[in-house]
Amino acid sequence: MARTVAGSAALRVTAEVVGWWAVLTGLWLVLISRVDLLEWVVGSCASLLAAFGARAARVAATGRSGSA
Amino acid sequence: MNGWLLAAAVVLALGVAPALWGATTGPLRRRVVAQNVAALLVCLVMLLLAQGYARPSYIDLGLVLAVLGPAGTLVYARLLAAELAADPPTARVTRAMTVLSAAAPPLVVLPLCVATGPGRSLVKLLLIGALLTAGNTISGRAVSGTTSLPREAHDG
Amino acid sequence: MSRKARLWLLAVGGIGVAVLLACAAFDLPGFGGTSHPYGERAVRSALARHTANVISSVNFDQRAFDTLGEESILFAAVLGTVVLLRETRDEHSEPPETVRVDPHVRRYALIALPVTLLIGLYIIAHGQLSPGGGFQGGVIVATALHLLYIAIDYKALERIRPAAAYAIADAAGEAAYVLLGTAGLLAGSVFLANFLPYGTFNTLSSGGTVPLLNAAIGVEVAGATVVLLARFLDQALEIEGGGTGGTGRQDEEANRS
Amino acid sequence: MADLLVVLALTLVVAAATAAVLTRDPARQALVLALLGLALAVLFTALQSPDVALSQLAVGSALTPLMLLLTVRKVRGRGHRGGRKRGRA
Amino acid sequence: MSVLPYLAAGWVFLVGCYGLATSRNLIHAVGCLSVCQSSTYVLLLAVGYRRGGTAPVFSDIAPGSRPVVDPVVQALVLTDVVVGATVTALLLALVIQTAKRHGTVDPDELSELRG
Repeated sequence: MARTVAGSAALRVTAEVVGWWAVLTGLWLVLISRVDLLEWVVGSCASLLAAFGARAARVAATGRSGSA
Repeated sequence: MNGWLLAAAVVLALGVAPALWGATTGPLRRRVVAQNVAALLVCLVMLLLAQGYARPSYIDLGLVLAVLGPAGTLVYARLLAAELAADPPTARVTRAMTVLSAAAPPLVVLPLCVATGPGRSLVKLLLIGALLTAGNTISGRAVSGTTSLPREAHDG
Repeated sequence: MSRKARLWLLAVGGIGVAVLLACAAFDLPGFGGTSHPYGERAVRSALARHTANVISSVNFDQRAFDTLGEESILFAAVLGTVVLLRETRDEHSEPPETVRVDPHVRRYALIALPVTLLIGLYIIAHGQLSPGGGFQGGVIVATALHLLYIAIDYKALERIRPAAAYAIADAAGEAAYVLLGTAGLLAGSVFLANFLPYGTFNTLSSGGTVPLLNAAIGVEVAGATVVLLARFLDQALEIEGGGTGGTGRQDEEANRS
Repeated sequence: MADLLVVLALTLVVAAATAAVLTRDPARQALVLALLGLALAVLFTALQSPDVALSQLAVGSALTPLMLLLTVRKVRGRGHRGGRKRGRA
Repeated sequence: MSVLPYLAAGWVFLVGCYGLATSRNLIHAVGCLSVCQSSTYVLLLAVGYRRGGTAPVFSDIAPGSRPVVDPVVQALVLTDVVVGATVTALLLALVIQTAKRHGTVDPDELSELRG
């Protein structure tokens, strides 16, 4: 039982981070004026960083790591 | 005779100057609302100047101000909460504030979108308009709504 | 030296400075003139190094050593603030009060924080192309983190912001800048030389060391600003007591177990 | 037209600076300083220097007011109401 | 018009000095100091301006297609704005320290407290 609960919690965490990551990468591509490979790489790294920031902020704000 | 620069000058003279007057005189509640209005109008002026000078890279100024303007007003709402709670802005001022922050951005951003034509910068402009409208309605609510908090504790 | 005498002295001195400033103003070349010798040379050498934003090229390539000086001023100022605002022996800190905030404002903060963070990183990354750079982007990233305090409460910010980590980021930014400089030295030319290939114009990899120095400054400014605000927030919200002039010290000591 | 904008922005900066100096209360001065920052950003854009305007916006809109108001809160907390219980955070 | 920005910068500087000298609150004095600093930004950028010129940032225009203003003064002012904010923070930290040690932030009262 504990393993599935931990599994679903991990799933929810990755779902949230991946969700934020996709939205923020899209936002990055809107911000830049010219799209090339390096922009994609730097954009996805920055978006990943911001996605983890988003999750940490939500956990810090709500005090619980569960979904809000 | 560049129309966009003229529009920017008009917004500066008829919008930001009275906001400066409002922020230097009168009760504290009106000053905070005036600062919020000034941040909103200066962001719109930045977008107009970007189009007027034919320099798309100036839009980043509007982008940053659309995000940091409301944050600045929230700083006042948070740190002057005691004084603002004691003497909250009148309902009339609050309504005028919400109407302005809902009406002004589209009024400026839509003609700019028409002028820039379809493409990535159009999406960027719409994004800035959305950020600005959302940010200013929230900061307007935070400034005026400090007392009318829902009684139940804030949700998770 | 009564207050009135000081005002008179201020008036006389002020008028003197005003007259000198006016004379100097009328000797300066007219506003909007076309003679900018340094400007043309700076633009020419920036374009030679494939850096689109000439101001970043001036800051991080032609005058990189001055920017190292400014960065050290920033580092020293933050160091001074940390030392001044530390919690002294006769002070004690308590957890900050939780504040009830409008749920809409909370939701806005949780959405605006990652967006602002991303815009700050965008401004840093495109420092050598479009307007922006390490200094502006660093401040925006730091302000993004503090949306948690501004719109929610200080406890939330403390959970997400271990002050030690940002102090390390502050120092790491400064160290990275100096290391990049010495790398130029090791590459056989001058300290802080632009030894990397310049890449194609107006792309993210253009400008040689300019983007890397930009990133180093961005990390340093973001870390410095977070540490700075951490000290101010602790002082204003948590640390109580402390010496309030001579008399206050005894009773503070008394009730401090 | 560009000169008109420079003159307009200059008058805003001069008015905001004079107002910032004449506002004796630090909390209210922080507000006017924020407006001075906005006027400066418009002037820098009119003088064709977007990098400096961006720097002024980043620093002047949220960072400086936050520090000023935190200092006011710390000093005011000690100056007049030295009591334990202070206003909400 | 050819002198207006320089005179405006001079006026802002003098107003800042007046505020600094006659201030009765150290936090107000720090605010006036940042007003003085901003006058130097106005002067420097006014010196670098070229009528009809645009910003020397070539991410969206071709180099050499339009006259540009002077980038060197902009680089000077850019870093100065951020460093100025950090120095303001250091001054505010000193003000907090003074308030703790002497219980007051009025410069006139401070000058009477010896040690």
